Amino acid sequence: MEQEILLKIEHLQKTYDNHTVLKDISMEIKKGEVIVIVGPSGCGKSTFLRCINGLEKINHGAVYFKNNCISDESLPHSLICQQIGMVFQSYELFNHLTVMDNITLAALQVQRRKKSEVQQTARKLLTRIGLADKENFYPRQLSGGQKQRIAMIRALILNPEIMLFDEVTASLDPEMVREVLDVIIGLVRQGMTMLIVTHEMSFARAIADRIFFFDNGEIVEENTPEQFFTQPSTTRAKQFLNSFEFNSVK
Amino acid sequence: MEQEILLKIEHLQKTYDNHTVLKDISMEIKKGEVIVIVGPSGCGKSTFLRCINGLEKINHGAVYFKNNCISDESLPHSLICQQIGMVFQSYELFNHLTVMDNITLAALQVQRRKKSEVQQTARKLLTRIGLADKENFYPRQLSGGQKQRIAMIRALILNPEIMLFDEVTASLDPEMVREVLDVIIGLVRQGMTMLIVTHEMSFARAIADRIFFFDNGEIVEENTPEQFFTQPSTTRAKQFLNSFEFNSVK
Amino acid sequence: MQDLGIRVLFDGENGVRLLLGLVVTLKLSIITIIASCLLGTLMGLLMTLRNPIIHIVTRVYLEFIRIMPQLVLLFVTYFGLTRAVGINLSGFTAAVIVFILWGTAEMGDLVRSAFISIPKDQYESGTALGFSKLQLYRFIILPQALRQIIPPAMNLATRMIMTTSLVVLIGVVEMLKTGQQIIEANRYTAPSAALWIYGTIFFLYFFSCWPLTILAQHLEKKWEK
Amino acid sequence: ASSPDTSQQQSSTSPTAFRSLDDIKKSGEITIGVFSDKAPFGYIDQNGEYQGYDIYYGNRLAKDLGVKVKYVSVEPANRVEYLKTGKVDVILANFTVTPERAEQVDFALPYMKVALGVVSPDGALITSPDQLKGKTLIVAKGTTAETYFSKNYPDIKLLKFDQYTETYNALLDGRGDAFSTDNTEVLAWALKNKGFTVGITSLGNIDTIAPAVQKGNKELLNFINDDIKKLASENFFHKDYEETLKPVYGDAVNPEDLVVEGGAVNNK
Amino acid sequence: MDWAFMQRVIPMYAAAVILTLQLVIVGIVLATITGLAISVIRYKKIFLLSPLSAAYVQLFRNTPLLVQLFFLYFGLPKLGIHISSEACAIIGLTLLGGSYMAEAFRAGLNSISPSQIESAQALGFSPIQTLRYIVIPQALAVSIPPLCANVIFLIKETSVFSVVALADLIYVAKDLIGLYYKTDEALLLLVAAYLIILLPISLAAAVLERRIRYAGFGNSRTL
Ligand SMILES: Nc1ncnc2c1ncn2[C@@H]1O[C@H](COP(=O)(O)OP(=O)(O)OP(=O)(O)O)[C@@H](O)[C@H]1O
Ligand SMILES: Nc1ncnc2c1ncn2[C@@H]1O[C@H](COP(=O)(O)OP(=O)(O)OP(=O)(O)O)[C@@H](O)[C@H]1O
Ligand SMILES: [Mg+2]
Ligand SMILES: [Mg+2]
Repeated sequence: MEQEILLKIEHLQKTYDNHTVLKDISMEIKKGEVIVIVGPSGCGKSTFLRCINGLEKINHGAVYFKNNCISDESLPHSLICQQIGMVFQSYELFNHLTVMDNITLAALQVQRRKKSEVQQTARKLLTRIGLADKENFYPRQLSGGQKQRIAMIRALILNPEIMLFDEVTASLDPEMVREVLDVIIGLVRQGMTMLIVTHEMSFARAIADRIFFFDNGEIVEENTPEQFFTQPSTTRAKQFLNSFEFNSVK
Repeated sequence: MEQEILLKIEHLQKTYDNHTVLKDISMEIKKGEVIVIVGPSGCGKSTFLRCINGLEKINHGAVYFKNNCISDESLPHSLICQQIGMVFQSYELFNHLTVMDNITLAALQVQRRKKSEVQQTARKLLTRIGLADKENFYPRQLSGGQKQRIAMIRALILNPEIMLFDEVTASLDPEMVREVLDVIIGLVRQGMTMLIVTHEMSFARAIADRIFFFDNGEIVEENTPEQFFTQPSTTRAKQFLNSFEFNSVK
Repeated sequence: MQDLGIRVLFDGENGVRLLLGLVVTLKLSIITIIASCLLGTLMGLLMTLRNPIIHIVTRVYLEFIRIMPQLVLLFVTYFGLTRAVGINLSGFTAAVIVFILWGTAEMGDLVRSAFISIPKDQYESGTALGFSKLQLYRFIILPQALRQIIPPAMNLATRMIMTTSLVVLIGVVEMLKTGQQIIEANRYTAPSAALWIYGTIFFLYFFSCWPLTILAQHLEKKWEK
Repeated sequence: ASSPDTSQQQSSTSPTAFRSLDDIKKSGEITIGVFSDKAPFGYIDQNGEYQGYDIYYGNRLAKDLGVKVKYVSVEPANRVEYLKTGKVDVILANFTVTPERAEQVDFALPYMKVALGVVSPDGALITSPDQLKGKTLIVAKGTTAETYFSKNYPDIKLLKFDQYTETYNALLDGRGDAFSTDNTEVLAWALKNKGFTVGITSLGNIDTIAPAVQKGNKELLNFINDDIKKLASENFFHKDYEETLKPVYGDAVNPEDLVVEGGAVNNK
Repeated sequence: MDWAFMQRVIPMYAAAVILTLQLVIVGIVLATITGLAISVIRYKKIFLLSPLSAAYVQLFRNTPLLVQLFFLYFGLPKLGIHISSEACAIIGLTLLGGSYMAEAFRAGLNSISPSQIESAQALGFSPIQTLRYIVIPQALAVSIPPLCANVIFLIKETSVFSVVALADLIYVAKDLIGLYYKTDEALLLLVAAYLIILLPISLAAAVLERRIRYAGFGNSRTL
């Protein structure tokens, strides 16, 4: 049976001042799919994710979530956000709150769920990412990798149907990258629908169902990971991938 | 003909308080060799480099540069530093100086070279790394990758015989990593002797003559890159390398 | 001589009067500090609105208040304002007005800079989690802004307490004036009273301000990111 | 309030309303500006009570008005302002009558008279104003001494303080060569302070000291004048002297040099 | 407004401005030296001197200059220590200013990250060279905004000098009010005189700060 289409983006266009950052992007994401977006810096990947969850207004086109148009102004933004979780490059935890409060605040205040239930869920999630002992710590007492993992479960606790990850490992020291990516791999195994922007190519190859290569605000290539990494169909993708390869010097 | 031994470390030991960070490390580096050190976080890689160029006092053992013991207290530190260049993870340019002044200050003040000659050399080096137009910029006007490349030529202008690089790409955004590594590749081609700590495995594989794997303050494995990455001889190295691999989840 | 001087401190009601003077000092400080916090917050929020007219008006107000010595403001208000508008101000009221004007300006600037220093990412993460504008400010932005404001606000409070010593020069009877009265009443019998009285006042001020300074330093360290 | 007065008060120099006699009586309290640090004329004792020659009369004035009294501490330099801005109803702060001041306030009949005296250390006694040329004379701001010396002896360097306390301290600490203020005051002070003598005992015209009210406050002025005249019958100000000044001055001062009874000055 | 009167008394104000500036310049120079010494003592954590310096800073940051002056001018002579008005003013300004300047310098020194010093060492700079070429220029840049603020603060504090019988601006204004009852004129000239002194300095400070920020020295953070 064909999987339900969770997210549909149609002819999305985004312009800052006179500079068109996204030009006519269309994409469909089925439930349970893992989509990875790669591309050079400034090609519009972050903007694309921000347009989807409503942080940026779009100029043309539409975004549908379960066949409802969510790029419509009239919709309350908080409704969208509870369906679509997002984690940023800069692990922006709330500095004045403990780990537990960071995780539970939105569930309590936005979703108005019961405190006992939310805290229990939070503890379960913390245990899953191996940070059960940190619930009363403040963000400044944590490493970058720990913060980023907590930012993830802060989004997950709202039970989103789809998660957007924007270069979540880009500001991390190399040895922390793995612990964060492992959390995402766990989500893949659980069948979470995800849209991931990353520069970790071997990671992308391992988890993606489909890879989109963006350049200059356009989808230049859409491919399976296997195809994309071994024989990309466009020269621009080829060039891009080359920059991750080192030819032996010695 | 056997190449001259440039740097020799014998039974180096380093202790902080009661915690022994480096235990009996010995190593010989020949002129023109490129040595890469890899290992998990906290295993003592940075400390090792810092001991070599005298930023940290060592507790036991000795460091010889061209057969002269340089770990001897009596030696003026500035003499060592002119022979051994070092670049850190955090591109620490001097914020109050322009690019040109950053590069030339040590050559003028420490080596007391002629201004015209030093500036000419600086311009040549800037051109080589593609930043000739930036000589009057201040560090805050530059990207991370640009700063790191300038930090490199700031060390190179002193004409060191060996360069130490400590995770020079660790705080960089992915797309800047390549431009910095390319500068190192250029140095490899010129035959510069180098001791490099890095987490970029494919880069390490491409440039190293020998790879040292550190764990817990010890050299656990010394190997050729080919051997090390395809069939490491120790299980600890195997485990370590595994953390860079992703098994396909889909 | 010296023991004569120190005796004055314990003579009759003198010690109590000095403390009552301190009460006036603290009363003036507390009234004006609280009012400045409230009005300053309002002004700070006004300043974050990017309205050019509000911007210019608040800026000129802030700069003028900052440039003028507080003593000059006290003089102008006390003597000048009364004559200009014919309002009969007591020294105390004049002091209250000047200190509130001053405190509001400084506090407003603190509030403004605290709000603009909260990184944009904090607003965005909150929005991405579905918080409404109101919730965002209530749970995320305000608590963080407060942490930034409180230590410098306490330093401002310290400065305001210290500056209340100037009101003696517009005739308000507070600690310093009480001290002068005591010295004067005893000038025949204990000429060295000045040393002891002024010394006592010096330390009374110190112990009124110092705990605040220490607390501010402590909080700053504690909340340092 | 009596209407004629309220219309008259709007003179160009003083826009501030004063309180008429009726207002004061109605409010049940009169506000009097006095010194709080000029013993023995106006000061606060160790129990926090106002005391002194001026206060003694202030209490009586309030009693005769049938109201309570509230004292406000004033400084030499701001006495006129206090009155002009209506912060006090009456000034009883050793206020010497001068033509300049009479332009600003209305003086009632005098209750004291005084000339200037100059006190200096025995070691370098000053006996005539000419000796002060090029030297430093300490004065309190806003006092007759200040006006007198700046007008008549511009060559004398004046060291001015806000408070009497400070002037005496300054003299004791050797910050000036001499100190000048009312002769009674310096005479009394020199008595208690060994090593200092009043070298000039009477300088300038004999000045009178009188209560002052805001310009145009006729009713209150008249009341005070009548009060002072009436008090002559009981020799009130001599009694005042005995109570407040005698203990300090002892025999150094002749009460007749100082006390003015019934507002009638009989110049020597 | 009595313009003729104002013209007549302008020289008095001018003299007061000159006196104020003289005292303040000496005071600020001494305060800066004191502050620099104190901050280096605390930065280097010199035995015994360091806690003493900390106590000094706390003591003088938490007491009003007016009270300090009263104590110096009227209190100390009772102990047999006689100090002239000018000296009192300068000592008061130096002690108070020193404690503020010390904090400003300390902020600057603390803002230099250890890795800057290490980078310099790795390039072969001697400790003195590191201090001269790397630490001090950067620390100064960070310290300049609070230093400017302190200069303005100290000039404003001079308004209390009249209590030790110095003919400063407040003293002149009070004199004119007391002698001639020309309150409006005296106050207007008083405000004008302070504007003339402080406005240019405050504008210059703003320009200086902006230039430093533009050059990218340090991260500007003001109290
Ligand atoms: N608020 C904005 N105003 C104007 N231009 C913007 C704004 N935000 C982004 N841009 C521009 O839009 C383009 C795309 O930015 P975006 O952040 O989406 O790129 P990206 O692909 O995420 O890059 P990176 O890999 O560096 O994160 C860039 O050229 C950027 O300069
Ligand atoms: N100044 C110090 N005082 C005490 N312990 C220190 C100090 N510097 C480093 N260490 C300890 O020495 C050990 C080795 O540190 P080092 O920085 O050399 O590790 P590393 O291999 O470079 O790690 P990374 O990959 O994270 O840079 C760590 O356990 C660290 O905690
Ligand atoms: Mg991006
Ligand atoms: Mg390291």
